[in-house]
Amino acid sequence: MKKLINDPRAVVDESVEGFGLAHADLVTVSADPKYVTRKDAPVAGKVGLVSGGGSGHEPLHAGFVGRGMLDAAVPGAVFTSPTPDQIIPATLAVNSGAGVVHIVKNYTGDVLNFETAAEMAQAEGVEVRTVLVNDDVAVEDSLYTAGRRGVGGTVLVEKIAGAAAERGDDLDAVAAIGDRVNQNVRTMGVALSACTVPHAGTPSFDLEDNEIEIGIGIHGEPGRHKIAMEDADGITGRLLEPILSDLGTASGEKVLLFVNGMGGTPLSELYIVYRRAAQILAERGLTVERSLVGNYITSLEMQGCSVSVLRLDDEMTALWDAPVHTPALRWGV
Amino acid sequence: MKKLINDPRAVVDESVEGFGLAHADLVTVSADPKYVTRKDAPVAGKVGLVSGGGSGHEPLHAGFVGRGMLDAAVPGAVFTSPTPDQIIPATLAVNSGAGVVHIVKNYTGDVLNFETAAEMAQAEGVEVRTVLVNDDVAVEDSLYTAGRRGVGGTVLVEKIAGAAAERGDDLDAVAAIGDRVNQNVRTMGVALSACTVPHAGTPSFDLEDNEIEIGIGIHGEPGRHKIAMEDADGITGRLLEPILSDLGTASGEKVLLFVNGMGGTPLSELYIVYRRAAQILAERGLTVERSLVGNYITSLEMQGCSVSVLRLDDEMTALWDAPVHTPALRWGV
Amino acid sequence: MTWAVKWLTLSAQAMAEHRVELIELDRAIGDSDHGENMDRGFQAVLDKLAETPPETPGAALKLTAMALMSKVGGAAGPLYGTAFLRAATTLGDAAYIDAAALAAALAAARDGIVARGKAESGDKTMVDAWTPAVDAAAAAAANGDTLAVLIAAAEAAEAGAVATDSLVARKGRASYLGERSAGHRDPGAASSALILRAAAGAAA
Amino acid sequence: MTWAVKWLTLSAQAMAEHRVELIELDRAIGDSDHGENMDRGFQAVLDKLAETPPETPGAALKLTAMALMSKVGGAAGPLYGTAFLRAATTLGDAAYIDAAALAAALAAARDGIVARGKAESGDKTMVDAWTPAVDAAAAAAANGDTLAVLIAAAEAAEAGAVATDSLVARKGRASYLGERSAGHRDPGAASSALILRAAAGAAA
Ligand SMILES: Nc1ncnc2c1ncn2[C@@H]1O[C@H](COP(=O)(O)OP(=O)(O)O)[C@@H](O)[C@H]1O
Ligand SMILES: Nc1ncnc2c1ncn2[C@@H]1O[C@H](COP(=O)(O)OP(=O)(O)O)[C@@H](O)[C@H]1O
Ligand SMILES: [Mg+2]
Ligand SMILES: [Mg+2]
Ligand SMILES: [Mg+2]
Ligand SMILES: [Mg+2]
Repeated sequence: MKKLINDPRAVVDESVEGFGLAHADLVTVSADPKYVTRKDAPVAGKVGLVSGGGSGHEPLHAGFVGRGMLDAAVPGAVFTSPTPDQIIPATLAVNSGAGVVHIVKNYTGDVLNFETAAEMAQAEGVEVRTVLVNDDVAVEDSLYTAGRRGVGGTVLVEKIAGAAAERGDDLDAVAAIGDRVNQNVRTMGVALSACTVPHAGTPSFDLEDNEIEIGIGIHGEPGRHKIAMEDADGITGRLLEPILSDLGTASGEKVLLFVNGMGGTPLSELYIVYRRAAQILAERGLTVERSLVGNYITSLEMQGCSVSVLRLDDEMTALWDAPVHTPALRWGV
Repeated sequence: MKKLINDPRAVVDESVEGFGLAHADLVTVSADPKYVTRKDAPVAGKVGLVSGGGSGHEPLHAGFVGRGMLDAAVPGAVFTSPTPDQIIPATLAVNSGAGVVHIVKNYTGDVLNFETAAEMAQAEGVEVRTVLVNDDVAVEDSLYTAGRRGVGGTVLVEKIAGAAAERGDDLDAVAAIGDRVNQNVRTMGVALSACTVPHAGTPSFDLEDNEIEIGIGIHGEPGRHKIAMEDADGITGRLLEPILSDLGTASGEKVLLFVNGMGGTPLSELYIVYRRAAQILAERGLTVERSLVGNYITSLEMQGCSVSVLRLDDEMTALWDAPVHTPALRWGV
Repeated sequence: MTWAVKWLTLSAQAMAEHRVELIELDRAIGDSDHGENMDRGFQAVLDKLAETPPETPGAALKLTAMALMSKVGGAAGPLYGTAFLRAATTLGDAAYIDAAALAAALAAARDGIVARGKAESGDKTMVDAWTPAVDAAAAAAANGDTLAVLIAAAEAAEAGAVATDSLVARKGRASYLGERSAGHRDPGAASSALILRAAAGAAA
Repeated sequence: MTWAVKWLTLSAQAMAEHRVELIELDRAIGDSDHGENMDRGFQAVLDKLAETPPETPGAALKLTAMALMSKVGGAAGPLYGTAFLRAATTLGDAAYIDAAALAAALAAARDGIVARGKAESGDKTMVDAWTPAVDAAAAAAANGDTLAVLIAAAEAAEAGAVATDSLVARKGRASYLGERSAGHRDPGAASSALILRAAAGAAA
């Protein structure tokens, strides 16, 4: 394992410290308990938005703290959801009285820890709503499983719900738009290589030179199945097919196309995937109204990508376009 | 070699095509000869800025085409400088009559090809100035060598000279501010792993599990020497020491600190490097006025980073802060 | 050292010793963090025990619940936190625990895990270690002492953990693998067996 | 097929055949693209030759210069482009080339490379293949035919390329490696030797 780190157990501490130094104009970092808040939090009258999860997915979530997106991010240990004793103070810190929305990726750990924190914050008088993100079509959804994971769609939920909060929507409205984004987005990922969790020191799964993992999540976990390496166009087809059939898109609809790098794949390759994805969407009669290409929700240095398609309506498009000013996503300001 | 590509020889074509589709609001792509121009080029009365070089460094250069930065980018084959038959039409396309500045990284190939193109564009009546970027302190500078390479500093030259052009500076003034940035910036890089050029198919150099390359460039070339793996703080010290001594910074000066990922290193690790770099600069009495952290000038999927320090003056800071609207760098608009 | 404190101390030792093994189990069907999380959590428990030595077994378990809840994270943190909290509540401020109380505390712990995690037996989770342990403890409590109860629980938990090998996960992160999760031991069941073995060791 | 066209055709074959070898040489002390660039460039030369068959050797070399200049890129593109352009200029529109004219054309090519690249002998570049070749060609031209000139040039270029192995690079990308560049053959010197060998082969 070769990484630009010091003590493997200090990775999150030191990384968040560096992040705070680099973006001191935008964010405030609480070192212990660890969380990051928007510099001007709480914003009077505004619904607070809190997200969080295991570290290792940077820039998610701390990179999305700022005007028009999150009010706070709560980083756990690498690939480990944060604990209530971090989530609660973060929630309190961004509550202006208008209540707080928790954006939670659907993993057992995240759900349980945010659930506990929400209960306790509510006991302290903060109204909390939870938006659960579960956009990963690689996972079969059923009452009898842990359900689908929250992956790429999380970034889109945070941006759009963040814009709704910024324009002054109330607690229920912000939660509702977050849910609406989640209901209209689907994601599927592929890994060409595994990542190595610093404290573990060995790659999170084994792949032969000619194998790839289809249907991976963002925690270095293996996917649904291995297949022999294919070209980018073939892989892109495999990612889009389940997305579109699950989303049930109809010709003429408008979508946002999001090609996300898992951390170790060159941007040039993401554009090759984007190219084919755009072609497929065009063949299906869909109009790509907005797009996003880059490393936004990663899995350490994993090579691979995920593709997300969000069915847009005019309100979502307007909220997507609204100004955002965070370390990792910025426009209109 | 596992990559999200189709035919290795189509990598640049398909990637630039995808880039053009994803950013059709900002750029226009010419497929053959290959170059990318700002959507509204030529901008009346404005000095045109053209840069280019081998592909494989994305988002550089095409990602920096847009308002407040480049007017055109000319991508060559992977790690191969573009040819005059691309550079000339790109230069003509962005010339509004105010002349064109070529921003050229100091590599023999880039210099020769841009030199030829500049001569021929001049023969067609376009005034051309060239800003040569050579900020890499890993390379000994001497009249009897190829001189220092252009690396991380290129991004800063393009941003600041781009802002000068956008505010209406004339040809000589834009070239002069570009030169000034180059004179005040120094960079040093490290690789933890090699990258693989698609048409070559094998890693660009060999490293043992416990070795790193100090003083690498951005073309997968080996560095000045190998050393045994060290922790991030140690490596950061090794990068900053030659930068600061060569730059000859004095306590009390203001700087921009740029920690750049080579493509395959997680953002979290870049922040760990940033943290130590900021500490070192503080120890030297330098004030970090501005910073940039992320993958901006890469070497395919190489793991590693470079650190750049730019000595700022008030004008450079103002030009840095000026609005920029490109696919990869955006603020103020 | 009281039994409860000794239990927690031995548990912390077990987590440190088996840290890599638990990471490896989680690497196969999860995200490579279970050993790291449990080790970090139980080190925090040791710190807390040293800081404010508990007066009763119930207090020791409550302190453990709080430490695990705030330091483990992931799925295991809230699940073990709830387990220890429910056990602590069952024990109340009793100074002495008999076999029946112990069996009841273990049952409460298991019920807490099920209440939080909604897993059923056979879902390939820590429940598959706890449920056989609770059943064995209840049987042993009918005519045995606390040591017998704890040994029965530990043995049943170990067997339960081994039995997860062939199961297909339906809860937790391993469920994302579907059929591919079979052939691997559940890391939470393995850590549960270690903790219950530590409980027996502390009583011996 | 005229000698010039045959030369260029054999050169293109050589670049295709030795593509991987030239990439490997460049991998060691450069950026792994020389073989790819030269292969791409000479394929473009073949296309051009087929498109507009040149009337004279000079026209063939001029067309080659343009194709290489616009398709090779990197350092080698402009350097080879200039070399072929200068050689073409020297040959003018002569239909027939004698030994002296050939030696003069090779010298002009070498001078073009030096004018563009500013490298001296011993800098570990393609100049270290061309300069011995030019010298040997001049000597052979004094009392030999064109074949003798080309064979002398090819042999000297090959020896010159081999002799770059021990040199420390002072120009081009390999110079960034400093002392570490010694022990490897310069890729541009190797491709130059191949091209000059093709010239001899075309005359045989
Ligand atoms: N719903 C659940 N009910 C009971 N136990 C569960 C449940 N989900 C996960 N677990 C247990 O948690 C263990 C994983 O813990 P850990 O690796 O620390 O958390 P995470 O899965 O969040 O990384 C699993 O091995 C399993 O025993
Ligand atoms: N200044 C120079 N003068 C002469 N030849 C040079 C010079 N610089 C580089 N070369 C030649 O170019 C070759 C490299 O070509 P190539 O790999 O195609 O370009 P690049 O170095 O731009 O990747 C070197 O092996 C060397 O022979
Ligand atoms: Mg986890
Ligand atoms: Mg090159
Ligand atoms: Mg885990
Ligand atoms: Mg090269």
